[in-house]
Amino acid sequence: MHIMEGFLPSPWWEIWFLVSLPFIVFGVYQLNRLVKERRETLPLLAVAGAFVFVLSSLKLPSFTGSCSHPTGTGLGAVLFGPCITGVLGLIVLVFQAVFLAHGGITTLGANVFSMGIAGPVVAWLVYKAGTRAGANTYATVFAAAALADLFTYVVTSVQLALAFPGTTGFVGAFTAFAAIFAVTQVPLAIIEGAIIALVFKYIVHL
Amino acid sequence: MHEMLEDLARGNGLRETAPWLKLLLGVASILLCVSSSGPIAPLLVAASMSAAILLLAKIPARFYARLLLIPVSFAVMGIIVILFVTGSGTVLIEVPGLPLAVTTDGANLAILVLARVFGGMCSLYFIALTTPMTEVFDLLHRLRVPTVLIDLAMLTYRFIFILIDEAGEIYRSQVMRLGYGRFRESVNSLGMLAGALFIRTWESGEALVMAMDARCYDGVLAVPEESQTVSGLSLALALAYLGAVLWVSLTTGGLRIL
Amino acid sequence: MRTLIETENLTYTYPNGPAALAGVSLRIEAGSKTAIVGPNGAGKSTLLLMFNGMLRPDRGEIRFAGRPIAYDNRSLRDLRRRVGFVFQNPDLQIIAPTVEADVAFGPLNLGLPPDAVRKAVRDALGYVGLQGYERRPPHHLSGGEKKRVAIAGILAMEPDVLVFDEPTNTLDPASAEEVMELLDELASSGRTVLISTHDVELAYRWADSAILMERGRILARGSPEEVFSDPGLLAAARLKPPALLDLYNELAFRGIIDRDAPPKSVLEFTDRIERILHGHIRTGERVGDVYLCDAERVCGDELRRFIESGAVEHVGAMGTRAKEFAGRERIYPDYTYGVIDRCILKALIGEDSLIITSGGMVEHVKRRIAEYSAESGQKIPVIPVEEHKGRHGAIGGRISS
Amino acid sequence: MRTLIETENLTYTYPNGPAALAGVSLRIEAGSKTAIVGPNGAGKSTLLLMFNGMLRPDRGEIRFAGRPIAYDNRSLRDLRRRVGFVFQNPDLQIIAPTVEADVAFGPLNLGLPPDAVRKAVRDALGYVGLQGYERRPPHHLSGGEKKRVAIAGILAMEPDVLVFDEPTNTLDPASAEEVMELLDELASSGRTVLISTHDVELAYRWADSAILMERGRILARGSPEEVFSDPGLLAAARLKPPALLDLYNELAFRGIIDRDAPPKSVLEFTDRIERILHGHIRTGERVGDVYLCDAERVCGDELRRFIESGAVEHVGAMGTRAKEFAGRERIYPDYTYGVIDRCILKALIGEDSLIITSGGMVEHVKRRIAEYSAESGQKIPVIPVEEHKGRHGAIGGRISS
Repeated sequence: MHIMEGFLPSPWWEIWFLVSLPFIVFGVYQLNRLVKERRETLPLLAVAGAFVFVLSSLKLPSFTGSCSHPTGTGLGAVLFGPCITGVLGLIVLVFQAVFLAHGGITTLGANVFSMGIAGPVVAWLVYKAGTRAGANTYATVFAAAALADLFTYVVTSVQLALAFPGTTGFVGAFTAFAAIFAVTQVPLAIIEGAIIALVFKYIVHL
Repeated sequence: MHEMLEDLARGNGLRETAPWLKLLLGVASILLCVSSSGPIAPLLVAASMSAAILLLAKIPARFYARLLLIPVSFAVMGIIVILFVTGSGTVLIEVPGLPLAVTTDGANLAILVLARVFGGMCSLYFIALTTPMTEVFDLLHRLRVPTVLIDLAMLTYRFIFILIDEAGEIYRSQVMRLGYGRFRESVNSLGMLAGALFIRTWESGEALVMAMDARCYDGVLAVPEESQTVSGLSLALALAYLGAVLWVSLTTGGLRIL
Repeated sequence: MRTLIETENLTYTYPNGPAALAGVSLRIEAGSKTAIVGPNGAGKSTLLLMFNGMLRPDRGEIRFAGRPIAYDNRSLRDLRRRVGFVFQNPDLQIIAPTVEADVAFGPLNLGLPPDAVRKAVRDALGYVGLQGYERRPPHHLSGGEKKRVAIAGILAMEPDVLVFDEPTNTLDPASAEEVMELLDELASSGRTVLISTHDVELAYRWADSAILMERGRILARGSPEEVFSDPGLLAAARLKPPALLDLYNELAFRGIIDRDAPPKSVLEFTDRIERILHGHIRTGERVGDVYLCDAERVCGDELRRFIESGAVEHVGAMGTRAKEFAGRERIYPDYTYGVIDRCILKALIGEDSLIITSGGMVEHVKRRIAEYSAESGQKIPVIPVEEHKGRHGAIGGRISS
Repeated sequence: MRTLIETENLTYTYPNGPAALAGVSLRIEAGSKTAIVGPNGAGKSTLLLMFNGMLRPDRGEIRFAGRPIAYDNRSLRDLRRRVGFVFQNPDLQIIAPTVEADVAFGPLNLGLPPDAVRKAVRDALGYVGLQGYERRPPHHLSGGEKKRVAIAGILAMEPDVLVFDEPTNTLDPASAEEVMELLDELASSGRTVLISTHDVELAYRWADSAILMERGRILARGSPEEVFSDPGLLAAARLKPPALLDLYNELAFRGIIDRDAPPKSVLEFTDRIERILHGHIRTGERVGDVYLCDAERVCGDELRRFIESGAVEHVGAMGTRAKEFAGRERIYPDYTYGVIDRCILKALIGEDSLIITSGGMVEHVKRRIAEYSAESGQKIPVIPVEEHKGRHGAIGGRISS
């Protein structure tokens, strides 16, 4: 769920840039080190980024939304760690803004935080917890993908509610944003969880 | 499957203008929109950016009209919430039976946010439709963005176009075999597509590593070079325009429609 | 013949590209083998994608079986079931993790019951000669095998029309011949087969109707002999004439050979030159025999013994099933394509050969050799090889004809 | 000739696959044009990947310029600079977002200073005829253009050896001819060129040395005439003989033509048959002229006027630069490949033609036609077309020869 250009007023868009910045800076630092050690990381990360972009620009059946990033990047988080994945999320979000008009430039900070950092971290945690608990792999993957999606949408609702608390205050505004976007985002999260589980099954099959 | 704004940017009427000037104009307009406290300045930006896109960059009007529809669903849902959570001011409309009402404050804020989104999106389209991404890489390089970030972005850029073609082809072949019929089959088809694409991605990655090795990769990627010279006149015009918008923004900041 | 597909003045332009089709009108007859020939970018694929409604023309009309194509979901599904499309790159068409699952994709989407799906998969894999490949991941197959899986995936939906975009691209000659032979079998079973290609040689040998395209227009259409005989036309389409046709044209320019029907094969060409030199087809002391056997009616062991005894000098296998039979019985054919012509050529120089084939193609071989014998005045004996139960060494009991 | 690459008993097995190479020993001479020919899966690509150290043999040794290949990073970089590798699929070889940045990739990584990189890029793009493409993104190019970008990217590193894996696969005939012509130009400038292919026709026309592979082994090596004349050998490698060679073999079997050197081109074949029939090459009332011009020394406008005046019936363009010149000057050549042979064929039937070429190829044309004249006994006049400044209509002032 991309927040579009112009939607977040000052100072909120600046704040979200500042929140995302340390993750990205640390990610770039880690990336630099990793690429120096193993040069083949760069091309592999690049194709992973392209995959996330293409996956997220596919239209899901019956809904006007699109597959969001947390699951694609969640996979990246398992492979490369959450901070490098944040860098990947940043690049993909910039391309989405200028190629497909999804998202925007001032809202990049907020979107990077919700889709490039918060979501993947949840995916990563759920996946780790699931495998450690010895749960069914597909169920774990489904849960990781769906929860990451849901968490992204919750974070986005928080971001919107903070920017537009109205007269009802943060809690009221959050409830309102969360409720209205739930119409598209909750089914989307479930479908995406199912699809990612299918993909996982597909890959394991080979 | 998707029309990429990038493809139109290649043939636009402002292709030869220095990318940094276009980016300066676009980004500054966005900032003016978001920081404007009244709706007039963002609407002025929307109008002038649209004019530049249609008249100077010569983007087909029908295509541009369709672009303007992309943000509508998000904007509508967001605006509805803003309308109802902002409760102060005179009540304009009441929803019978529910504690929901639209007040003047809510309506004014909604109009302001809509204007900002409209102005911001038009400015974003201006950047996207006049400046191919390849020209931005050069600018990022000059702005001392870390090389590893630019390298990663350039490689990702290249492979987006390869994978999107492949995804389109796989999608077509599934449709021809009657995939995406009912809901259940749609989810199944999409899962297969994503899985097949993942395998293709993995193979592309391995091939890319090999291609780079075969060409003596030693950690350097070339950044496409772009001409960066700008005539004094166009720079002056751009600055004059931004100044005018700023003036409008400051003088109309307190203005309220309702 | 009945017209199956008809287009009228189709135009199409991709978003912000030049015109891909600029007024294309054509007719495809039911049961024909049509080749659409042109260089890359001529609009061949764009045109093919319109035949099953994947692209909708900007202007113009497409009629399928007399009725204009409708673009509602239901009509499109029906059309796509009837017009099967095989892509150029099988890697992007085969998407399921196993061969079986991939071939089942279409039938499942058609909503067939599980038993019918299983049967459709088994039949389709049998047709393309890939029994036993069910559980394999498509990933590890060779290019030719992948192509056949892609074809099986389409066949499983039992379409009336089969459309192939560049069927032999990237395949090596043996795999390409196998695929073309499969296309021949499909056509001979009554289906309408359509291919696009930039390989004039292939179109010339295979098609009974050719359409030459360039820059979104049709430059010529008609029989391959008509269309490809004009070097100017081929040059305009940035294509190369087939080597034999090229040689024929040059010989005709020099007045060495009469300009009438250009020879389609090495056999015809050799005969033409021999006639010019000697007035008739000469042979050695004797004409060789052509033994003919039906792979479905013969015992592999006996056939192998027959071949190993040295009774014939050359062995040819025709058709997917015959080749599969040969592979199973460890018989290694010398010829796997152009088999009849090869064996006639050998007979004319006094050498004996054996053709292994199956089903309706047995009669086809007899007919073709009889025709040749009548035309050339050189009677070539065709000796059916059948199994005589109970008698030993029965195969190859020479029957004078 | 000096041996440049030598392998001894190479074996290689992919992880959990059958043996890809099973003892390959060969020698590649410096400056040769070698074709490694075999079906898909014969081990061609595996072998090629060893020449620049991308794969390391399980057993056996590869020597480059007399020294065994070392596999430390430094030696590998040096080897890969000297042995350029052009992959089959240009999409997977082109790395950067624009043509210019991609061609600069090699030189930059070699550590050249910026000016040298710029010069290398300009030269390489000029060589493959893609000036003006610098800023284009690769995904907007045609298949043939992508291939040429991939080649430019390798040329920019100035390698001594160029290795091409299936150079014409998926290209249409015109693009394929352009690429093969480029390979010819590269070889004539002294580089060693190696290709792998399953197209015997192509290898037969192009190579001066052929290596036939199947199942990881070398079946035969030698001149293309030797290697491809044996139908049994080609059948063993599951390949098709070139159509002309096939026809030649059949004519020889029938005793119509002498079995000595098989003809390599339509021209040679036509002459051979004419000699059999008439004892010598006949021509019409007169022999046509071949006008010859150097694209770098002639003014496009005058040349176009000369052609439009109808002074010649056919125009051929040879080489990347000549074709680029023709495109720029809106001259549409009838022949873009096999140009010399075509023009000789036309001269023999009394028609005049013009060859546009450039650089060292001007002399090559003269030599080739003189050779043909000497062999055939038919003198074909070659008339240089040069620009005479100041005089009007100077081009085409007929010079009797």
